[in-house]
Amino acid sequence: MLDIRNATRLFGSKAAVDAVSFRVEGPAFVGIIGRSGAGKSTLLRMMNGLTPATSGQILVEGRDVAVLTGAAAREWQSHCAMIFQQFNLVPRMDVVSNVLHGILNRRSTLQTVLNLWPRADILRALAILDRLGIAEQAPKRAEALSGGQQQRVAIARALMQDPRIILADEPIASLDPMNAQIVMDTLKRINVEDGRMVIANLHTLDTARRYCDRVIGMRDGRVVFDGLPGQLTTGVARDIYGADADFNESATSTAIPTDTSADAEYAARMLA
Amino acid sequence: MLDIRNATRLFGSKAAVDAVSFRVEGPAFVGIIGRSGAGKSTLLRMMNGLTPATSGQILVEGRDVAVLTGAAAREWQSHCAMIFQQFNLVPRMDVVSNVLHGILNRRSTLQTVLNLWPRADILRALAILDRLGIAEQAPKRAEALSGGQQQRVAIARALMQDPRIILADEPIASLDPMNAQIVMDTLKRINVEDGRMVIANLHTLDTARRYCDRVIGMRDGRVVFDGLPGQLTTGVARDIYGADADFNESATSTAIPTDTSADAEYAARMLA
Amino acid sequence: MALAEIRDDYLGLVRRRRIYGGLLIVVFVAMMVSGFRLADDRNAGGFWQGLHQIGDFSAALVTEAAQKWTNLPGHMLAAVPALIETLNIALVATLIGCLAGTALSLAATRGLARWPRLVPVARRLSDIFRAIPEIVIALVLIFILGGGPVPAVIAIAVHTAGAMGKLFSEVNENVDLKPVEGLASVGATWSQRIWLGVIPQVAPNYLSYSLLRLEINIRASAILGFVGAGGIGYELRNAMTFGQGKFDQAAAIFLLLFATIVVVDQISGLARHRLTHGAPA
Amino acid sequence: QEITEFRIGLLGGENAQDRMASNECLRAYAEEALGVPTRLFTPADYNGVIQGLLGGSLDMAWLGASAYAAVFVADEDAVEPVLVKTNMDGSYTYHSIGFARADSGITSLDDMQGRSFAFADPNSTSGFLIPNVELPEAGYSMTEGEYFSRIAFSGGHEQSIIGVVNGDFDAGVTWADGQGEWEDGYNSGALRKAADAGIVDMNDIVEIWKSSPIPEGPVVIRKALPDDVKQTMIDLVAAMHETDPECAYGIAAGETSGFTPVTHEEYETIIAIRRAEMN
Amino acid sequence: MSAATLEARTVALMDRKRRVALAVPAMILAYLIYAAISFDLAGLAQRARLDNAAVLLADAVSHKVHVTRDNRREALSVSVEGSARATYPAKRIPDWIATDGGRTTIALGRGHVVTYDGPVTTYDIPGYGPVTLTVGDEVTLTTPDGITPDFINAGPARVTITTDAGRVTATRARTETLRYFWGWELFFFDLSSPFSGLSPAQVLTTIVAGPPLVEGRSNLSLALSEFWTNDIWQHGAVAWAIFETVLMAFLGTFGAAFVALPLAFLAAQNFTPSRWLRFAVRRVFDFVRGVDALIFTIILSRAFGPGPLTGALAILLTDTGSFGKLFSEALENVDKKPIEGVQSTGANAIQRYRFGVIPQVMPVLISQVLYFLESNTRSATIIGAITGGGIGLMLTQAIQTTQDWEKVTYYILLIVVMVIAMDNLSGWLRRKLIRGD
Ligand SMILES: Nc1ncnc2c1ncn2[C@@H]1O[C@H](COP(=O)(O)OP(=O)(O)OP(=O)(O)O)[C@@H](O)[C@H]1O
Ligand SMILES: Nc1ncnc2c1ncn2[C@@H]1O[C@H](COP(=O)(O)OP(=O)(O)OP(=O)(O)O)[C@@H](O)[C@H]1O
Ligand SMILES: [Mg+2]
Ligand SMILES: [Mg+2]
Repeated sequence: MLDIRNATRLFGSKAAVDAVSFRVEGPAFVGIIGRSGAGKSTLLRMMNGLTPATSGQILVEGRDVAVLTGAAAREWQSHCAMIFQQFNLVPRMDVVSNVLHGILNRRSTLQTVLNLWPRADILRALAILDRLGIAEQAPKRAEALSGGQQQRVAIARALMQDPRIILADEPIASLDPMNAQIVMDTLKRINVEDGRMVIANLHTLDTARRYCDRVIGMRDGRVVFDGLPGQLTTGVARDIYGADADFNESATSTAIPTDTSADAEYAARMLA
Repeated sequence: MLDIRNATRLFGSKAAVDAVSFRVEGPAFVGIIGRSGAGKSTLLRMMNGLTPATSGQILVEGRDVAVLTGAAAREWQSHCAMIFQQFNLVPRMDVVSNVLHGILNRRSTLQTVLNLWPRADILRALAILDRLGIAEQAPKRAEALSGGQQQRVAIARALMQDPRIILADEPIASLDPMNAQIVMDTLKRINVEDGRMVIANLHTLDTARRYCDRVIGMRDGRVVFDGLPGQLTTGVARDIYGADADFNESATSTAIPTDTSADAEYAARMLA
Repeated sequence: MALAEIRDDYLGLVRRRRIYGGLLIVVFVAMMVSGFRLADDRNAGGFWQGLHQIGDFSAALVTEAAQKWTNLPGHMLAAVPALIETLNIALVATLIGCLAGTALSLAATRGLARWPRLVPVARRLSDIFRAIPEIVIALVLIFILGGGPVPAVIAIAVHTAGAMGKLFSEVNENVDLKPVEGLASVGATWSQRIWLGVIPQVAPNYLSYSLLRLEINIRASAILGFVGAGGIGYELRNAMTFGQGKFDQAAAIFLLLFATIVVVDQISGLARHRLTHGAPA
Repeated sequence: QEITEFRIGLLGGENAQDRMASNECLRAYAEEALGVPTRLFTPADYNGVIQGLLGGSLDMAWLGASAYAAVFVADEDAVEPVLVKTNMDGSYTYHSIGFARADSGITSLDDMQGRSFAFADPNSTSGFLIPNVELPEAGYSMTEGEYFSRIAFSGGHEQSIIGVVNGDFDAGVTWADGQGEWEDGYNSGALRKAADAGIVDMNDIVEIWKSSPIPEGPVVIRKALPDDVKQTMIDLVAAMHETDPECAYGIAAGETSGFTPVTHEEYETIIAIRRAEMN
Repeated sequence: MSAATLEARTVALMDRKRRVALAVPAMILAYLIYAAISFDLAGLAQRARLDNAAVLLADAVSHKVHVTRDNRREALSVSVEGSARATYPAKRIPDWIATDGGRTTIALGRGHVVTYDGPVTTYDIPGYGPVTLTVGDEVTLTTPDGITPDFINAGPARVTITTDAGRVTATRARTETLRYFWGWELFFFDLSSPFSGLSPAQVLTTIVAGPPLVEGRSNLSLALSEFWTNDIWQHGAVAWAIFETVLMAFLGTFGAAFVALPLAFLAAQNFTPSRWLRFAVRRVFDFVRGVDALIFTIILSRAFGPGPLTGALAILLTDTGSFGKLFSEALENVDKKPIEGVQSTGANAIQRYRFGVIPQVMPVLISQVLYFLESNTRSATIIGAITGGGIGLMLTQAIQTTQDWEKVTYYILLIVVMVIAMDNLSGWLRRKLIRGD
């Protein structure tokens, strides 16, 4: 379904993403890990089209989406939802409007600019909010919500797009552990219940291990690991993060306290 | 040397300072304590002349400074330095200029307004700054300094006045414990080495106990305690602060951590 | 650093500062004095010779207006249509100018521009629009379009577009780009990104500046009337330059115009206060 | 008393710098004759010169008849008229000329019912004051909406001509000496200038009205000046046609047969008309 | 909240937003339509003289040479733009005009030739044929086909032929042929200059290597002074006019700042306890601000006559109001602490203001003053147009005489450059004075 071949992006002479290739079949939950600057965000932005690729192909069901421009690129974006670390909602607009933004591409510019949303769209947005448990917040301004609620609005916007792929760029990095879990659980549920492919950049190993079907490790723009979560040993992690021997993953953990014991156990087993 | 007799200040019908009388002989370090609104600041401001007294006398070497106006009042102010909680420096001017403001009253208006300070004055200002350990900051703008440094600049300005009395209105209330100690130590040194009278409003008992030769307690504009620091028992403190039985002085303490043990011991002994 | 060193450094600093400061003051005072003397010299009447007559014109005007005070309400009423025309000129010009200024500012802000290569062009364009005095455009347009309100509207609108283009683009520079990127990720068009992602953020600032501009433009449209572009300024000028005999009319028109300006200033001041500080609870 | 400086105000429908240039010779002669620095000023309109004369900051100027009346009405003791420009035939009058577009079908004021009409400037004699009095006397009301649909000030003679040619107004008034040929725009006046400049083709406009003769505006001089100064300047300008014809041409902005003395009495009619205009 | 109420409330909310989204543009549109009607836009479109615009645009970048025959005196003159001061001396008539006794041949280019032969003027128009104008008691027109085409405006006493190549006008008094050329003629040197008629390269070689044209004077200084005193473009006078405009802005702005600063203290709540005094001073500010500078120019010209001083004083008065308001607002925002600090050392009032207040408000003040300096340069252009001084007067007069569009263009360019330069200068000063100490 998704086939990335030698995707490369240069910034100046530096390669942010360097000949990345991998294939994903079916509705997998793929986690991408790697330290800061490894190229995770750029890769996701290339898939969505926010950052054009310098070279290489991103094939979705056989069509190269990396070469699209203009209306065709926007049409692809409308099928490829993106969730950001900082939520990237329109803060001064209400929650429903923010969710409706998911289908901007499918309604006429004039209609959307004049706020002439069809009733059916509004009801669908409400239904999605309800499913994510934040229907009560519908009339509030996005900026009035907590971080976790805002991220769920962002997910609702993504669902509104009815996307084939959901890209999530560190979706829980700005959240407290409590909210982080809710958001990750939501993403997982969508992945499982709706059968949508989710690709998430994550910066904590424990999250990757708990939620992903497959983990890709990046370092300096290249894929240095590609395997099952279970194959993610400390040695591999050290390799990915370029850390030395006193690497301690708990320093970067965002797991909520009640879960730490389970995690610690898991970590102990893995690091043994 | 200083003899305050029935000093009273009304704001409307309310007496902020109510028939306060006390005498200070020689270069004592006097602390004034009392809760917020007790009239401490007003009393100090009356001594300096920033707030005129409604009635009563403030005799300094036999002369009543409370009745002075115009040039005579300003002449008195030039001998009675004031240090403020918020430093009250001119933020956009350099440190030396701020120190030189101490002798505004003794130089001609034209000369000062044009910033034409004599070389000797500048050298004296630099020497004072050096004594307080902040000569390095001389050319910087006051606003570029840390709180503790700014307060030392304010003390330097006070010393520049070559004052008979230094009034300090909560000089360490805006400072962190580290800086607070430096500033109090400086004031104490001036008091001891130069033999200048220092009257300081303090809002913490431990500071009063450590630095003062004599402590005056005020409540609702009246003097309710006047004695040695050692006489400042918990009961007396409760009285001054109008606190009930669960008064806990550590809540207001600004002592720096390394000193707490000594203080706690002292407090324990006193409260026993 | 040793104290001696600090001392020398600081004394050097003081010396330099005195020299520069002294020089600056001397140069500035010299410029003011010689400028004044030059202007005085180039003027037909001298400043000192004319000073005692400074109130003559106003005195003549006030005296006549006071004598014929009964005429004032009539003159005021007669000037109301012209006043409405002036207000319309200002309002239309502000509207068009601010809309054009919005477009210019969006084209001139890096990161928001539809065509990033044209950013410098848009900037220079708004500089030039801002630099051309309204009177220039108005006079040229009067030649082509004939007298009346339209040349004034265009002249003021062009200047407003330039001024707002600059002010608005300063506002745009501080825009939070996250929502814009969020909208871009769902495939929104440029207009959708700007309308939904940028405009809501900048609207209060834009409105506040536009109101301030409206005040300025009412004055400007009255002035353009002075050079024949219609409105109340034109009536005022005709009455004032006729001189003795129509001063009552001049006073009436002036009072009307002045009152309008004060009222608009007050209203817009209140509205701007609400925009920047929020509505009173 | 002594004067330290002599200041001449210049008016007219010419570029300020051109005005300065054409009068530079006068300035030089005056400086020589008076022995004090002499300077020229070119305010933008009548009002600037009027205020300058009233306030005493200008010593001499060549005014329109109406502008002189305005000064006189405001302050009888400010200035006195001394000289006036004469036409080639020795007369010193000119006319206010009403004109319209040739293709409008308007040939006289009778065709102007319900049409728009333009004055020049409120201080202009020919462009406002005279027509504003003579037209009502001839039965054409000058109240807007009664006979003419709209009555406006175009701002100046050039603007009136352009306005009529452009169709902003159906007719306007301006000045001409009334000598020579219509197709040239007469010998001198605003029409001649406009035709020469190519702004208007005289074939495109027709004359629809002509006023009775109007006295040329006087050269005025400030009354408070010392008599010898006044006399020096009067003699200088009066003799200019003999001593330096080229300079005289520049000062008068065209062919004349010189300047001739004039007195206040010549302008009493105009002043009366102007007084009648006052509210 | 039940799902149904939530749904209803949300739909209602979206409805409300929709109404606002539609109503605001609709209101604006309605207002603009009303304005268009009240401004008579339709009538204006008919009245608009686009040919005037074309004349203006063409004239802005070109000039014309008049070849005039005075039919009464039978004399020929050739001048640029018909200006008496730009008339070619008989010996230096351009080579596209050939005179031979009573006969003059004027080549207009592209085969168009006009011949003056006594009272008969022949215009040979390629592709149409010769047109003859005979000046007698009337002007008689003869065309090849006997019909008067559109490009000829013929009356009994005046005929004008307008073609792409030029224009010929004949009346009883004179016959005139106009030929158009690109560019601004005589921009550097007028016809009386020894440099006139030389190509730029020739001028350069003359300046660099040529023998002195005037004894005892270098060619460079001669060229500069000839340029400066160019009779047609009057560069010297123009430069002086620009200087005068900037001078008005400079004196007005800074003068106003000096007057307004002490008065602003009287209008500031924290420096003037008397409410009545404050109220009075504020109303004075409002008044001088509300009376525009233009009205002040009229009022002041009684006292001071025309000239730059009057303009400067008018700006000064208006801006005293603006600055008074802005400064007093800045003063009301000052921090009291430094003032009290200085006061506690025995400083007198002047010292308190100098050290406690001025350093705090200075950045705001300088920034406002410089901002106004730039905008006043623009205002000074307009004020000059009224009070008689500066580049504004030159510009408005050039526009009102509707002849010299190339000069209008030149002045507009100069004004734009001047304002942009002042803008940059004030920006530079703001950065220098506020950021650096
Ligand atoms: N300028 C003033 N006008 C009116 N009331 C005042 C003024 N200054 C002080 N007061 C009142 O006088 C009383 C004493 O105030 P003062 O500032 O002297 O107390 P304080 O002991 O210094 O308190 P704090 O610890 O808060 O500084 C308070 O009730 C205060 O409200
Ligand atoms: N950013 C700003 N800071 C301060 N004042 C401003 C600002 N923007 C506009 N103003 C106001 O603008 C007015 C000056 O307007 P201005 O003189 O500009 O009119 P103008 O000359 O017609 O236009 P401007 O100079 O913008 O182009 C002042 O009254 C000032 O208060
Ligand atoms: Mg990232
Ligand atoms: Mg206090």
